[in-house]
Amino acid sequence: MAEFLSLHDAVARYVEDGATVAMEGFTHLIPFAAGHEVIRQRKRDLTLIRMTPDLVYDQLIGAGCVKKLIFSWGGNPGVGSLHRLRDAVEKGWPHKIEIHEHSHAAMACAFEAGAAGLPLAVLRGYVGSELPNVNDQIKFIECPFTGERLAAVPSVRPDVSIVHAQKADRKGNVLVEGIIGVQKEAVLAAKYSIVTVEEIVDDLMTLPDYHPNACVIPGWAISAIAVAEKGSYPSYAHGYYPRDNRFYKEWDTIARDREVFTQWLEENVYNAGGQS
Amino acid sequence: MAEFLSLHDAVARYVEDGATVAMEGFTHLIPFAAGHEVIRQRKRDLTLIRMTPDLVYDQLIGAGCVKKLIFSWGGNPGVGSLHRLRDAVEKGWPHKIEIHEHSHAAMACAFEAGAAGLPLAVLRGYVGSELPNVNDQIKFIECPFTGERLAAVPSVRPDVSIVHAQKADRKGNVLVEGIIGVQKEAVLAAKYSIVTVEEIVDDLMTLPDYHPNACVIPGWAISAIAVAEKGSYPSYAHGYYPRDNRFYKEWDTIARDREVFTQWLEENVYNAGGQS
Amino acid sequence: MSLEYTSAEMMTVTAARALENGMTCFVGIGLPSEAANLARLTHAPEVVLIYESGTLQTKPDVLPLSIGDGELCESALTTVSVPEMFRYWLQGGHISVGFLGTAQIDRYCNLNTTLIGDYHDPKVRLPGGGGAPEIATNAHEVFITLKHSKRTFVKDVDFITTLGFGRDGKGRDGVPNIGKGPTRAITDLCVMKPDPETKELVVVSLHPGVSREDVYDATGWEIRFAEQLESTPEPNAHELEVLRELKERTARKHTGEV
Amino acid sequence: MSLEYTSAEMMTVTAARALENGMTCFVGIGLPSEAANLARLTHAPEVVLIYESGTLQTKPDVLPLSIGDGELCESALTTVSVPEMFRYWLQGGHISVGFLGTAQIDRYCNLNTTLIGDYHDPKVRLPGGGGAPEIATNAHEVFITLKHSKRTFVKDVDFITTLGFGRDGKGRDGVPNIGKGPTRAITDLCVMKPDPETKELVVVSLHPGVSREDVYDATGWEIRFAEQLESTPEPNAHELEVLRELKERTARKHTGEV
Repeated sequence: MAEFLSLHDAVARYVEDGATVAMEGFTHLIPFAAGHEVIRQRKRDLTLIRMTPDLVYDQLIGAGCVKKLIFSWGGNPGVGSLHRLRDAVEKGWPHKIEIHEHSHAAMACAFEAGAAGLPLAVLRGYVGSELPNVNDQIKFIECPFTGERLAAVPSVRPDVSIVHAQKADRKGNVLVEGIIGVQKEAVLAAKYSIVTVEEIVDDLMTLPDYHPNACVIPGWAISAIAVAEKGSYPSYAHGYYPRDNRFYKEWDTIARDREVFTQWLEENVYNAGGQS
Repeated sequence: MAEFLSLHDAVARYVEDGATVAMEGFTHLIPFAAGHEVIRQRKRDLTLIRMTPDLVYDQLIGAGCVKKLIFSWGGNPGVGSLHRLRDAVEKGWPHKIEIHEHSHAAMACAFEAGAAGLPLAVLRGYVGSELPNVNDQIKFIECPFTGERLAAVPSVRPDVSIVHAQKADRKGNVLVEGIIGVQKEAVLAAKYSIVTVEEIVDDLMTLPDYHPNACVIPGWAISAIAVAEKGSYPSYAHGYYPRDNRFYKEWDTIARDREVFTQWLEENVYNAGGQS
Repeated sequence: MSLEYTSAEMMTVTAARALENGMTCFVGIGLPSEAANLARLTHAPEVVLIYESGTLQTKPDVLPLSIGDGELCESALTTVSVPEMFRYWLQGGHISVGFLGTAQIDRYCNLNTTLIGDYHDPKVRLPGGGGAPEIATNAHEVFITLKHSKRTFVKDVDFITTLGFGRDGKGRDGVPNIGKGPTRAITDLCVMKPDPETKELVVVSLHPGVSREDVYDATGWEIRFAEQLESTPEPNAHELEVLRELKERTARKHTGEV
Repeated sequence: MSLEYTSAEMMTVTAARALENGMTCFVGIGLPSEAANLARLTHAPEVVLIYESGTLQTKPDVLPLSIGDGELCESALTTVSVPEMFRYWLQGGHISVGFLGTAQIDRYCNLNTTLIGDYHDPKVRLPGGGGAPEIATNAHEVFITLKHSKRTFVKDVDFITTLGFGRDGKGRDGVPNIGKGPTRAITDLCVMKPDPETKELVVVSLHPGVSREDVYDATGWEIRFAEQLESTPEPNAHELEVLRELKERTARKHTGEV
């Protein structure tokens, strides 16, 4: 049953050094507040999973929290590179990181399989791609009915998943709306889960626009809920605030330079308090 | 792109003798009107797929339309047996039918895999069950990552799927609400699809309670749409009319006796007109 | 104070008491559904009821006739697709207890809902497996409830639709990622649990007024009794009142009187 | 009447014209998205645009910066989960054309968005595959659009992230359930199509004012020209107006001026 904790306490309790952590949200609802809390608590040796590392993992990598990255598209969407990710991969700053690289389809299927309690995902994928040459986590199986060769990847089963959502109610049930990405899958695939939310409402089911097939994660499938207003900024929360595309562009300048980045991190993360 | 047809014309065009047909709707939104149209048009040698054959397939079987049945639970929910199904299996009336029997989990996964364009579904299933002894469509594979033994079944890929839904708009986009079952999967897995609807509205997106994550099947993924008011009666349509549980109970008496059934069929299907 | 109650009521109340607040219960239609809803309306208001139609955390006011009555969806926290229900919620490991009925059960708790006789020439064709085969292996544990008779309690089921502990009691041994299986069977006569070693069903508790002979005569094999044989606690007035009201509301609804 | 336009505009308009009304297009971000939306706003109002963020049949008023901008969801028919997008809609065979950009392309239309140099010691680490590897094989066909230069058009890509026709042009031969692959590549200089036999890219149309030499000098191999070399039709005034307005609206939005 979901426990209501401060973001500080939720991260302190569930994110251990060396853990495998998935912070999800496909462009939308990226859990930036939680990512910053992980940086502030100086977690180390994390294996991070995320389809699109985005700025949040660029920051975690630059801050030295990351040992390994499992991902499928590591750019700054519409802008260019993730310079902290590149610096770690190309030059080993602040230290070398290991990467396991997939396609989106494979990662999406791997999250789905993780939520479905399966050890593997099967897909029509990777045909002719050289990714299987450099990622030993991509194998091929034969369909026992048709003989067709199909790709297989291990399912995603993180120690902890962290997602951001619009609303939780007092029983811990969480509503996700808009671009829902792989958030439900991330939560269900993980051993523990932290959901940060924009706000707590009394009861989701009495909301005026509640929908019988809404994307809702019940409280009993979540470990901890923490309120984090604007918790996905500079990403966005459908119905709350828009994506700050300008900041995404500015990030290119900030992240390009180690010192500018370090200073940004100091001012905007380490010394930005957080909640306790 | 979905074409708006009468139910008569949709069935005449897409349901051929000998075809593999899935009529879905999990208890809710069962396409009875379409099933009756198939009976009226005296289609023969159909391979019918449905998780819960329910009354609609009991009627099709009794009417002699069916050669083979692929299913996972063949009862009258909460009432007892499907007597026409039993009579065909036990006594070969009106003729013997072949059955391929699965569990719900396997069928649900097989529909999902069909929609996903895969030849097989993989699940943690059938452990210790004797169903694999009597259904050669159930096999086992080994996970290449963990060595775990997993069940595999062929995906469902019908020639035609028929489902009922609440609304279509003028572009053929279909809204399904409430218990959505495997309806979207059935439509997407099939070569052709017929969707019967309670009503046509101008534009789904301008409905006052439209939801960004509503279960909507776009018109370009559907072959034909036919209006069939109360098209799922005695099953129900969330927001339109309730399930006639009394009729489900009465069906036990009607279906128990070949003559009573035949007469019911005559009065309520063959001579009930249909639309043209 | 002695209350009047039927053996069917005794069965339902006992089955209901097996559920605890906060459990997530995958509910079979019929007796399991009656017991699960009684639990929710009495001692376990926070028990989470899940039906295979996709209705998550539902709180029906009347008992559904089918597994997918409108009532289930209308009172649910949310309703997901049937593939999601079986993949994410059941197979994903989120169900603490699967609550099942059956047509036949044997001494190793295997369930038969497929047929009586030979598969290829059945005497009686039953509805089939439905959700049960995977509920029984993917839920953390399984409760079973059915009426006790020689016809239902047989030494060996004609067909194992759904695994209890296999033909030899060892059907779950060494299988990875499998639930504990049946942990109790509740009938109108008694409560049984599998022997921790052999997995054979053993009577652990007799309902008030039921003798060992009654159970023995209604069971198709030489059933054993626990050394510490208990007496099942009687239903209390509140449970009976809530159950009777629930059944009355249900009957009115399903005959179309409401 | 002669219109003023840039080579970038020529590229976008030509790419847009490749899309037909009613096609379902899986849209990559950047140039493909610009072209696809121009098509929708001009000759192909019923082209169905699908972005991998789960937004089905979306009609954004401004170009999204990211693949998951709010605009995409707000103007979509519906938004599905990302696993559903890749499983049901792409892999399920419902996409007529995948519209892709790339960092590197070679003579057999293979795409590299992974890295320059050696995988284990990259000179430049690029963003990676994203949706492209499966878009390229599961969509019925693929259009590619990118700027023409010796840096982008190389004889052999450093890494095949996404299959065109493989290292030898035979990468799709005998593979079941695979799309036709790239059927055209549109740049700021010309339009290319794979040779029906060898699958090597051949210039089929030169944009106005572009010479064979221009293309030759901007291509990292000895590119061939079709016998019937055509001249790409110029953009018309309406296309240019709609494109410029779209880009202006987009710029205003993404700099936060709106």
